[in-house]
Amino acid sequence: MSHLLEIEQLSVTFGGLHALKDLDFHVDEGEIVGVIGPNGAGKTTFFNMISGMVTPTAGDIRFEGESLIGLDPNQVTQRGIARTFQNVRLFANMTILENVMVSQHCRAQQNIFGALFNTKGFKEEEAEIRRRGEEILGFFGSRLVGYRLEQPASVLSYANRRRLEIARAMATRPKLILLDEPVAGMNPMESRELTGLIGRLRSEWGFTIVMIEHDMDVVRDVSDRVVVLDHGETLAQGSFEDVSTNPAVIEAYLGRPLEDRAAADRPMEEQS
Amino acid sequence: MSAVTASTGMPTAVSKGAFDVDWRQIARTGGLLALGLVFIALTGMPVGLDERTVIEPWLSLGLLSLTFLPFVLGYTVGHEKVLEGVAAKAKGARDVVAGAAVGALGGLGLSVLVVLVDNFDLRDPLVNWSPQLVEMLSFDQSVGFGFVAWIAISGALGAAGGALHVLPHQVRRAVVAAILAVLLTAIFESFLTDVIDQLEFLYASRGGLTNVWAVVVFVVAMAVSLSGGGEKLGERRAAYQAASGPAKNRQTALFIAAFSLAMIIIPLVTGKITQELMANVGIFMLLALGLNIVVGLAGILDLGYVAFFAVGGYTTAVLTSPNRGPDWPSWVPTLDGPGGWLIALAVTIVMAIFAGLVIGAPVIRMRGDYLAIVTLGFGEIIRLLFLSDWLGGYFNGAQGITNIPSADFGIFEVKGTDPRSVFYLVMVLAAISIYISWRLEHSRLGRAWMAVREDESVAEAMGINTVNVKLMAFVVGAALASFAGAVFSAKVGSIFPTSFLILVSIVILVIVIVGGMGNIVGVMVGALGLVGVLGGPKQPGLLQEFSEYKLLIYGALLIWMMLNRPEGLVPNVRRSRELHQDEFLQDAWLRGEVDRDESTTEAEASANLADGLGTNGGAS
Amino acid sequence: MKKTRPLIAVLAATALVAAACGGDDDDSTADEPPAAEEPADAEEPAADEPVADEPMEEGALGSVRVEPGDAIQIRSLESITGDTSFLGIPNQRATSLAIADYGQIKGFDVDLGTPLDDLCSADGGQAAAQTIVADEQVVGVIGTSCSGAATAAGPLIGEAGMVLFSASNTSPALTSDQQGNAGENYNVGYYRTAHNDLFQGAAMAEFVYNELGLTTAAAIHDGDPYTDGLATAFTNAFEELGGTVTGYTAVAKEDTDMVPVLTEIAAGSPEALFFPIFQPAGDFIADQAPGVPGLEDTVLLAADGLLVDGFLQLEQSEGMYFSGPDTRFGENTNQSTGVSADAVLEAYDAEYGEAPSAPFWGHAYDATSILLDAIDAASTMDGDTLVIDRQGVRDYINGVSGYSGIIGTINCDEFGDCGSQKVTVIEHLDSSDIEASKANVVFEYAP
Amino acid sequence: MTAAVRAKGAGKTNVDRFLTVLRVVMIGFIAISLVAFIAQQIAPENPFAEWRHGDEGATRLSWAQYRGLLVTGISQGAMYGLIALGYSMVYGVLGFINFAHGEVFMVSAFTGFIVSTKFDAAGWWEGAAFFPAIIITVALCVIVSTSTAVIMERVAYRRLRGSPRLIPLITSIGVSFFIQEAVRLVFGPGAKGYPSNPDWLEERLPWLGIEVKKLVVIIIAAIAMAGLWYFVERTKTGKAMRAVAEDKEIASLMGIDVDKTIVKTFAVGGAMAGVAGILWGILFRSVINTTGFLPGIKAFTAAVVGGVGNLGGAMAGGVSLGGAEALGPLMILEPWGIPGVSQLRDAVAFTVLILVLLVKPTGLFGERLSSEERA
Repeated sequence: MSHLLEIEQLSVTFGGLHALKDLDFHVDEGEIVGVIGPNGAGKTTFFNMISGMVTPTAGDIRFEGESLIGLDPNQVTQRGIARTFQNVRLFANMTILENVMVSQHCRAQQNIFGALFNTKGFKEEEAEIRRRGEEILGFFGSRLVGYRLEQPASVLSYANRRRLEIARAMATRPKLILLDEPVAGMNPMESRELTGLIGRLRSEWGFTIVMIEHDMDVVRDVSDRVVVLDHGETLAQGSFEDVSTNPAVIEAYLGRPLEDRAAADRPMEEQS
Repeated sequence: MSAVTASTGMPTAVSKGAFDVDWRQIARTGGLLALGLVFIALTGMPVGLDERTVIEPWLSLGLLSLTFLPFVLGYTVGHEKVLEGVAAKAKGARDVVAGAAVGALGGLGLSVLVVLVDNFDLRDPLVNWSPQLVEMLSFDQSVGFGFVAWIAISGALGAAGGALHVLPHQVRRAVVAAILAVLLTAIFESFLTDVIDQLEFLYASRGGLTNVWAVVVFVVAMAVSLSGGGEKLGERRAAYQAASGPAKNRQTALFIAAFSLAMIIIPLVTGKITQELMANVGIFMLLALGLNIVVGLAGILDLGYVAFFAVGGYTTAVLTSPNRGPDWPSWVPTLDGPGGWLIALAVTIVMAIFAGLVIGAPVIRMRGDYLAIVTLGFGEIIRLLFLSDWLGGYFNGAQGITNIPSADFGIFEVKGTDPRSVFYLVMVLAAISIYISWRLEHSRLGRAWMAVREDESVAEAMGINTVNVKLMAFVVGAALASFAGAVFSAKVGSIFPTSFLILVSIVILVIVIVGGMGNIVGVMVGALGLVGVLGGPKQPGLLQEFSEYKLLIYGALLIWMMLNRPEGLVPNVRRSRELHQDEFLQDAWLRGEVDRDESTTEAEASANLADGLGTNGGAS
Repeated sequence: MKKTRPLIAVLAATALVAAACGGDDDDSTADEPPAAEEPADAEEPAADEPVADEPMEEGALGSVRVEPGDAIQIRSLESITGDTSFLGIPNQRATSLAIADYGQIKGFDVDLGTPLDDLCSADGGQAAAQTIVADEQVVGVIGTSCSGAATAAGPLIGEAGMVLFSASNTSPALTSDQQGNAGENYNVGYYRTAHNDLFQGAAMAEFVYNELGLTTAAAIHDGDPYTDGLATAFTNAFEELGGTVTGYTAVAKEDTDMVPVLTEIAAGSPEALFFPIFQPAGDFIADQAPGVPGLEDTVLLAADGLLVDGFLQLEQSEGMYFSGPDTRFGENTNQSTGVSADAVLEAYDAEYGEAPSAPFWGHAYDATSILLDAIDAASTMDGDTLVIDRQGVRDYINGVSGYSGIIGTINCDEFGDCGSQKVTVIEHLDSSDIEASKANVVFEYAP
Repeated sequence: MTAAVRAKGAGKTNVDRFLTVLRVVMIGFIAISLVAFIAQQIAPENPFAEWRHGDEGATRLSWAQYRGLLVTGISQGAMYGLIALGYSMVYGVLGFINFAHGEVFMVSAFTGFIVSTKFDAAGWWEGAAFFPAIIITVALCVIVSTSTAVIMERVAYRRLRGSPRLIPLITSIGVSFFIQEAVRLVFGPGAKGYPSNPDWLEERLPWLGIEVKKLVVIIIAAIAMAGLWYFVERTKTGKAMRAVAEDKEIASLMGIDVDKTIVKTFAVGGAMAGVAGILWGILFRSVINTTGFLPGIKAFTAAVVGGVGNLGGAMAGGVSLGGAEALGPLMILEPWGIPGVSQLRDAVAFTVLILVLLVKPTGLFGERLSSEERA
């Protein structure tokens, strides 16, 4: 059978450094896959490549059977892959509602003339975009709705920014969502709550999810399957239990000096 | 740096003494003032503007150019920025002393200058190093008199500026308002008498407010201000801003209706000078509205915007003038007669859109600052092509296209000799432009522009085709500029490549920035204030006397705005947030507003802050 | 918010004043513009005249009434700021001097008002003209400095019944092609004392072909309508005489490195190179031309744009020829004021502390005195009031013939060309004695 | 940035296709022009010759004329290169285009004018006295231009650190206009002429036929460039500059005073522009308040052509641009019979800029920017 996302022999180099090497990977519809690995393992690069922000040096990425290589990020999103960012990147000066509305851009049809002449179709679509935006925000409880709708995203707390980022990704109506450290910086209570939400993302909204996460509790709670990356290579795959007992994985997490990781992590932050 | 007494909300009369001031700051400000005054004197402003009387017979515009700075700096040197909740310095005699000291130091600069000019001849490099300068600076008296006089005058003005702090808030405002009222009534003499002939009684026969009327205006303005006239307006504005929903819509509609009515009535009662002025303002308003979409909404710094103005102007000229270049094939019609201009306008818009695509496509993927220079290059290329002998057979090169007919609508004819008709046409087009800007800003395209402006790569990742969206901004901007071009060629009746210098792009940019990027009202205010008062690149403004110093003022204004008020006079809420992001975050943090309804830890708040700062630098 | 409050107060105050003062006679002002709403019973002729209440004999353009104690209004519209102010300022000053020398007309003073700026551009000219025509008391305008400004100002001023009298416009389009055909931008009511470009072009061509005996020439302009027009006039005339034009090209005003353009010219090996442009581009051409292989022996020629002290003082300008209006005014005396050219120059120096920076001051002086003569001739006294017939002013200027002015004998043709139409060519010999060079006329052209 | 690394294939949009066509057309046009030019130069009788002004046929240039063009292009380009160094360094460190850098150059040329005319009046601008006079003049020019650049940074740019990057760019446009206008008002409009150079500067070298002054310009530019290279690559301050350019935060953690280093960067850029200014004065002997504007923009173009942040590239870019300007109109446009090609010289310069950014956005010799600037 064909997978939703299928990655073959994916490699990328930055100035001679192998950020990813011969990576094979696949996600099936409805799965939640956790991607873990020490800092500098190439996780974010991996996401950047899927979302079209970095072009791989070799290999292929197929989504629903079609290759994504050479597509612009917006085209990838158009095909149905949305993402969040490790270092939360909201449109800080747009309102919360606008953040969610603007992300529906590629799902809207109305053109400039509709806007100019305020046609029926335009009004309906705007209303629909708005309604959908509010619906998505409502998914996160009362935090992002009500008076908050018209507030700039910059006033939100860190945790809420993370939530809004997820909402924004949901608004692009994807089939697959890539979550980059969704609970980073949250307190245990908040991250527990978000873990539940991630599960509901699949059960209620039908999204397939690939998630980079350092918080092993979260990974264990929601992942159907876990992939461990190290030095740009797949170290292990399988259920959380299998992986967590894999000696190579333990070695990778514990056996390396910290400085090394930090240095290796740098090139990947460059895509801004 | 002492004397920090707790602010109790009221000015504390007690202070540690009149001379307990920050002498270093005074020396610095005074030195700067002296340099500034000497610079102004050497630019020739005082002598050049001496002919123009402000208040007959003792205050000329030239004198004013030297005297306003001591006053302003005298005010600011005593002025401490008061942060909410942070202790402020006590007000009192020390403000006056500081102001006087600064003023006197500045005056000393002029005093020294007058002695130097009198004794040494440096006229060779410095053209304004002239006997007239000595004459002016010494008030036709001896040089020694001038020396003493400037220290005294400037010191007194500085003291007066400082003394403003001592006055109660309300009185201070009234005094400033009254001073401004007198100066504005005097400076806008030609405008006011053009609007209402009968106002001439205010002025002396050779120009300038008479002493008596100056006093009357001062008193009246002061009375109005004290009676709270200004406050009410302010309250109305605040109330409007606070309103929302249908109430706000109703008020907006009311405002628009009142504004449109004013726009229809004003040209009927004013004279030709004002009508011409407003027609020119309107053309620049059209241009600025277009650039506002590109720079203000989409965040693309286009320095070659004049290219679209030129394309618009030339297309209309070619399509309507019998005097276009001889090489045009005969199937390109000459559209004079009723309706011809409208057809030409339609073609012009198409051409501008085409130009927008052709210029936009190569530059749209470039970094913001590269894009700025490359568009500037494109602006020059377009002008050079219109100027060139190569295409001279089409555009007549340097000779330009002349005899462009007026815009004839059959029932209504818009011609340059009748500025009122031009004004009406411009206003109709401006209304269309405003409508387009407003509709687009609140559509999905507008949201996409904002997203691109905020963070292009995230916008891209959110499924926005940034290239198309930016290109669209370029094209819409180009189309709006072509409106202005079409009116311009019909208005002036002839069109030359010299009307499309880089300078025009810069002036339009200054309008957008001074008015407030991304804000339609701001752009209108900017056009009115800059082109209306100072004048456009080749258009005189109300202050015709300033035309020699116009560009200097434009440059200075641009720097000042960027340093102190990058969001413009009438800011776009969002844009100003963006430009002051760090401050906003700090304020929010200080006030603990980061997140009241949630258990916000300190670490979170600071992460918040750091994050905000991070995105600030990262956007490009 | 705080900062804007005073402003609002001012606006409010101004509005109050405006309302208070404008209220009582609002109606009368509102009707003044000859718009459309006026009831059909108005029988007055062409509503443009505000005080045409007395049915007196007047021309088709109406008349101006100057009440006792008022002054006759004329205006100056020259380029007085920016790069071209060197051209406009002497014109404006000479106009003031002429008015002072002329004295009163029938007991009335002449007032020049605030000098206006044409900004050397069409839009600037139009805006300034709009200011002028807003005052219906204005009879005539001395200006503009630049032909482009006249193109836009002409129709406005002509339509208002005034005259526009320029001292330095030279574009043929503004008057005629000298063959009896009106130029594209000719407007009734437009006159000038400056020569027509076609004259100067022909003069230079004649000089090069007949006097110097050269048969090949090239021309360079700088994208200014004036220089382009003159260079074209030269090449056309030169070819008509039988010469060969080996190159016609242009530089940009800001260019400094002229080697490429000169190499382009050198490829045709012309014997003469005519570049009627301005400083600073002209400096660079004069400086670099002798160093370009192929142009070592080429004769360099320029026109009045470079016939300025700053250029003549440069060593590299030695040996060049310059065409321009005949500035050997010498003993020429303006017949209306009785002041000689030298006396005007003296007065100019006394008043402004320097010599005129461009050669058209004499043209401005004569233009002003002719206009004042015309006003004198076309005005009648109605009681104490002076009535100036606008059409009469034009008729008078149209009929000017054999007028002796500072620039020589002035005759106006039917298209407003009133110049003495005498162009001279000088040879510049010594950059340290430019006065001698200016007087060293080697060719005169006066058809 | 995404455009630079895109692989061919699926994601092509209409804009991409248009750009591809544009690249092909532009390069093709240049290639055909060059072929036509060469053909026209070699043989007057060939199909290409008819492209030219109809009956006149092809005109051929002599070797001396080529040499003249080349020398003038290189000397002009050397000055662009010197100015471009300032752009490049500031861009490297602060990541914004200092639009007003051209005015620093103009201010220097103006100082040169004032000082040299004073020396001339005292009889020092010829004979043996010329050497001390010119040295003093150069020193003064460099001092004035350096101070201008430093004051500019202090007054206009320092407060803008960390604001969105278009803000300082817009400010610098204001600074540029302000300085231009201030100079015009204070020193008067119109071109100011330098005194005549001593005769030996105007002469040509016997064996090369190059004017001495152009050779001097090229040599001094080369020396200044070498000095700068040494300064940036070898001295402590230079290393600090590179560190700040790479990452301000880390540099300050390393104990580098970032503010001071930025001031030094402006100063060094200003000094280079100062040298260019006085060379300009000697070469063209004329200065006007707008002297700095176009050369400034062209110098930026040169910096981009060579690769921003790359000092050697700035110089190479300057010379390439100077050469393109001198030869381009004649070799690219003239073969098609376009009249008045020199009028289009600036258009050619800007087209070079556009072409470079379209074909090789990192410049001919590659950029050296910090990571944050590369976005």
